[in-house]
Amino acid sequence: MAEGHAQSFWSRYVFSTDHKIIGLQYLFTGMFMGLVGAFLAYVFRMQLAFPGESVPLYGVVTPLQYNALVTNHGAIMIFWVAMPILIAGLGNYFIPLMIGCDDMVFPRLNRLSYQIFFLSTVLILASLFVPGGGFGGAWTAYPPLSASAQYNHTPWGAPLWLIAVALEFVAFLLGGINFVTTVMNARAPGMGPMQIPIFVWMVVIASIVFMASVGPLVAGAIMLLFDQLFGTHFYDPKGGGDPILWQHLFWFFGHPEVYVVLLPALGIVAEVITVFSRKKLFAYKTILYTAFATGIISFFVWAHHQFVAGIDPRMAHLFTITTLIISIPIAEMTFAFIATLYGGSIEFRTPMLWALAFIAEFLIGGVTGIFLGANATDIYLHDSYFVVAHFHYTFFPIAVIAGFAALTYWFPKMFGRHMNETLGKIHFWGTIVPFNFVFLPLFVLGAAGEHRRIYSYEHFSQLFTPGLQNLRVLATVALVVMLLFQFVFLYNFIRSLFAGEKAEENPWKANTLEWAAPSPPPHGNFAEMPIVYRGPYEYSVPGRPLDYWPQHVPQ
Amino acid sequence: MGVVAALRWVLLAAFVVCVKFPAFADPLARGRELYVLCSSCHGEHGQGDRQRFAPAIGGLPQWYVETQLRKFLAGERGYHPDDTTGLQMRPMAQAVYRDGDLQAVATYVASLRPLPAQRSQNTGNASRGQTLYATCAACHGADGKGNEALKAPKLVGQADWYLIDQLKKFRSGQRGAGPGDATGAQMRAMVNVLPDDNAIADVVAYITTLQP
Amino acid sequence: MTHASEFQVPLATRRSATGIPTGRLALWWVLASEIVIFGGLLASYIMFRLHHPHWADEASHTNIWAGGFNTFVLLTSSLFAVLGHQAAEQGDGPKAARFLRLTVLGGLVFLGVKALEWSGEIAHGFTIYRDLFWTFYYAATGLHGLHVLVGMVILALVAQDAARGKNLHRVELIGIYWHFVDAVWIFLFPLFYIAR
Amino acid sequence: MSGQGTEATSHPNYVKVYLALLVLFAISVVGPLFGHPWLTLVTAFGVAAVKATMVAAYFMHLNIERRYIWYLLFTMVAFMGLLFAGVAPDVLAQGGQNWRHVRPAQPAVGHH
Amino acid sequence: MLSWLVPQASTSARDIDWLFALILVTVGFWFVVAQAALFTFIFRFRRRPGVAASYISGERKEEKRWISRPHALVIVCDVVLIVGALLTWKAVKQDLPPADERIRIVAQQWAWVFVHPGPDGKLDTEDDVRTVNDLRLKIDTTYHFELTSRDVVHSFSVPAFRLKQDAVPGRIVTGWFRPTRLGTYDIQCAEICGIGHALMPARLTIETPAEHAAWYASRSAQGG
Repeated sequence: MAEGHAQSFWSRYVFSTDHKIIGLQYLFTGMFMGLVGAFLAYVFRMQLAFPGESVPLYGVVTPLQYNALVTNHGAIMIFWVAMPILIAGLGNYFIPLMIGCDDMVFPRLNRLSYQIFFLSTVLILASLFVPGGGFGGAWTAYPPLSASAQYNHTPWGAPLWLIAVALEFVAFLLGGINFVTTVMNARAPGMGPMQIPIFVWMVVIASIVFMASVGPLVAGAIMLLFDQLFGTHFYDPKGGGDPILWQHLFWFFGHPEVYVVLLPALGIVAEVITVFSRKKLFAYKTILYTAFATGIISFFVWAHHQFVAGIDPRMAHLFTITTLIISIPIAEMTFAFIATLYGGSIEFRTPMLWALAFIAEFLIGGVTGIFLGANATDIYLHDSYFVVAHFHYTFFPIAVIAGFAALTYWFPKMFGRHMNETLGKIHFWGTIVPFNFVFLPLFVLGAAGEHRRIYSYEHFSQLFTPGLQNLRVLATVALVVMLLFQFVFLYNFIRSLFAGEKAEENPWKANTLEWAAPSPPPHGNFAEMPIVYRGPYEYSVPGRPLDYWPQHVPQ
Repeated sequence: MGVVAALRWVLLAAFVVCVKFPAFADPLARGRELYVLCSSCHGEHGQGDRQRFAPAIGGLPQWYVETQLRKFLAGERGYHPDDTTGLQMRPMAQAVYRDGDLQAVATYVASLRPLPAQRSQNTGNASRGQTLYATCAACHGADGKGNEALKAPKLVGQADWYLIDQLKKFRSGQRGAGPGDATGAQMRAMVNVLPDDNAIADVVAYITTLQP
Repeated sequence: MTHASEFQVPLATRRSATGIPTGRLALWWVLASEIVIFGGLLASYIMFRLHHPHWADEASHTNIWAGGFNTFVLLTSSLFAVLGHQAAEQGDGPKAARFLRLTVLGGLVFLGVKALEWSGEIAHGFTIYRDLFWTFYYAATGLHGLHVLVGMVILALVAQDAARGKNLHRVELIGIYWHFVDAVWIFLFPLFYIAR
Repeated sequence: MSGQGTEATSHPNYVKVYLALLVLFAISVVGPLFGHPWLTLVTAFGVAAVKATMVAAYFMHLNIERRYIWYLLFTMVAFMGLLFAGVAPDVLAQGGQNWRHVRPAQPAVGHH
Repeated sequence: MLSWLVPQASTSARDIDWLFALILVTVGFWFVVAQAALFTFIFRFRRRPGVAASYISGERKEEKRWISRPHALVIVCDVVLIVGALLTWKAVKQDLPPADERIRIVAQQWAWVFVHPGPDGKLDTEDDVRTVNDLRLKIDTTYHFELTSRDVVHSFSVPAFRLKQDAVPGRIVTGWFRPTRLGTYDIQCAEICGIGHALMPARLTIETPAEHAAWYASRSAQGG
């Protein structure tokens, strides 16, 4: 459409309204922030393994800095890596392609959403370098600690951090409204609700869940900002406020947020395993309904984060029941994914390895969640490294494993070139194996009573034993190894951008509409706007010469 | 754990070569690194911060800073349940508990240039305070510059609110009554010459008139 | 701003698989997210209000006449907004613009009364620091006032377009937003003024 | 004209709706003046709910909008009810099983 | 199973360890089954020349059974775990057995202040003993504790008791424990509370009644 007339670099890549450019902007910002978050993890893991030593490339880690490191690692990895890559980046790039239209319904709103997100990125990075240092009250920002510089000693870091998070929410609210409206209204002719690829469904459900849950926290953040900047007492009992209120507002958002990032990751896995096992997705409708069920139940479980936070013990019963119930739809979805492999013809390309690894690793994260959802065991495990290990076994598969699955799967579409398969496999094994050595020890440490956000265990005689310290060293060494292997990916990614083997339109022989567009898709996406004839997962249909049957191909 | 232990030594050895030596060779450099922790309350230049109840420490003699840190570490200071600020300082001393670190911080603090003290609205009478100060002068010196031989710290240049606060703590037993704190016990005895809050205000008013 | 002038409405914007025009559909989602933002704030307020019985005394110092007058002003401006929509649907851009400008005027009066009310309260010592009730009062009415302000700016822009007969569908959209702001005030008024 | 396919619809008499709203508004102001708590509740909040519904139905045209927009907005309100129900036992209550609200313990050392 | 890593020093530690083992066995079963199925399928259905994939929609009734049957079994397991968790919670956190003694715990940045009832066994009397970061308890005595905070949220955590409870300013939370094993154990703060979060470790000493009385006597001799 807009091809033909000359565009400057700025209007083409920086102020573009094209969903693909905006998607890439989100993607690259997310990947950059991933490096920042990984560096923070490296610094505090080194401090834990070798307490008091000067960390190479950083220096001595003081308790104040340690708090800022873990706080910003958590916030960055969730809000600036998982969200922008999985939802905003891939969602922006692939929703219009997968539903067969030329752009988002509100391209300029889309651009605004990225610009707000970019501003929030700048603010969160700046908050690490202001006088007093970055905010160190944990990503949950419990007041009164987060509400007053008197307590947290970060007069600049805390408000900046909070403003950055709030802006990030605004960006994703705008983006989410755009996604939902686009999918509701702009689908290609013939694409009924049951012909929408699961990934698109998942992003939509995630956006709705995000939208419905984040509101109270936005209100809560305004109240917290009042406390920080004007010294009011919303959360300070000395002025009649209540710190528990923030915890409720935070977790009312915070728990659905887990599913906000989980669902798109599951969608990516669904896309990849069907393509590389040449199988129809097992029980599409069931998967869809379980996703809806998960989204709804996720609003009923939030206080399981607060079992020991001083809430009424009778309420804990209700939240235990709902929390264990939410395991049912997720388990069912996992069964459906495993069942999809049955009778397939599985080809072990790099994206498929990532997708299979997602299922295997996410299972560990899933089953260990039961220990934490059961209120009585949570008394002991709450805020211990068991929790840390548990949610890294969910978030790492979500943000990193599914992220790499998506990047390697869609790379040919996004950049018109293939990534190197050998390097991809080296990177895969170099990430997956150390990953387990990072977090399996943490389960043991957590079960031994080690708590989170403690910069050194030297003052705890039961925890500073040689055996436990060796586990900490093991986790740190594995982390360093894993991080080093990421350079393989970076090299492969950058090299393939310019020198990778050229990719055709549909290299994986996939069904969904994005593969009907040229690689990379031009402005306007499709040479001819597609019309949809069938669902997205018609692989190996009996009686057809080809083992795939794209959505837009008539009989 | 044999492999893990081996890996640990390899990594540690790597540190010793790249990082550790330069820092430890120079306590001032190590102290500067560690001082980041102190600076969030005591300020970048050790000027103190009344909001955080943090006294001015820049330029205090090395021996005094080290002694007080050791007292905090051992629980001779910051032991009393009502001494909120002392209880906040005590864990901070634990953060530099390693040999060498504590001296390094003290060395760095001593190297800082003292800044003019923050003043509060102390309404004490300096001329009455001068009479009372005679007792203090025996150890802290007529000029208030302190005396290392008698373990008496420098008083001039310190913020008046902090001096008042500490004198009150000595009187109530929140400071100086810790087990094994011999110099603190001496000071507790001396505080008896200040019968009430007015006397404390007066003597501190006099101390603030002394020239650094 | 060359990029803005080159902007073309994509095909996606013109599709409507649901039958609801894209702009209106998106607006409903915006309002849905606004409901939870105000909902979170007001739910917190109600809980604190019931927790602290003495807030009833504090609430008796709010100016019920100013609040009541503002309710009247917002209701009236809502009427203008909807009449503007009616005019726009009949294709009468200039008439729609006149109604929208009356709506802006309503917003202006609302904010003016609000400013007088606040300055009176602050002068009498009912500042944001006096009690948590007043913190909530200023936070909630302030957030609402911000929405009024934003609405006025957009109304003015839409009116300018409408006067020239452009983008008439936007008259309905900004109207719906304005009614939502009105509906929020309908709840703020009893919560902070009437209930004592 | 709109290019968005806004279907022309028959408009209700907006002035009548407006007058009804004004009457309700007057009730909501007068009702609480009697000082009965239940009357306040009904007149202030019950009437507010009626007014908001009328604004939504007639001014925002929800009465002729697709049904699921109602459901959408209602779901959001329901989630707020859920939030309230989940939080009130901790924040609204003065105490519960094994816990109670108190004025916080002040630091024993005063500095001012 | 947790007792391999941390000693069990209270009655509730036993209950919680039992629940932990129950969950471990149940989810362990599911974990093994799911991983076994996953890896079996991956191995068995790897691409082989000439073998095409089959077409299974998963929408037919007999196919849906593959997931609806495990689904039903998951629900059964969930019910078992929920019942176990709720009963344990009720015993550990919700219902307080009659107290032999009461103690008060006040958290602050960054120390724990413990108010012991003194030889008379009653709080708020002359002979109360206040300590900083040093908690002394009699073995086989049921204690009720009153927990609060002076400034920010802290969390009182005794791993050997499997006990954790946030100390929230503005509210007093009551709980209980009954020490069953002599020795000294760590007390940690489990909720981030500022710079000194890692530096407020306290010690818990469980003593015989005789030792406990002797400690009280030594405290009053010091005038503490």
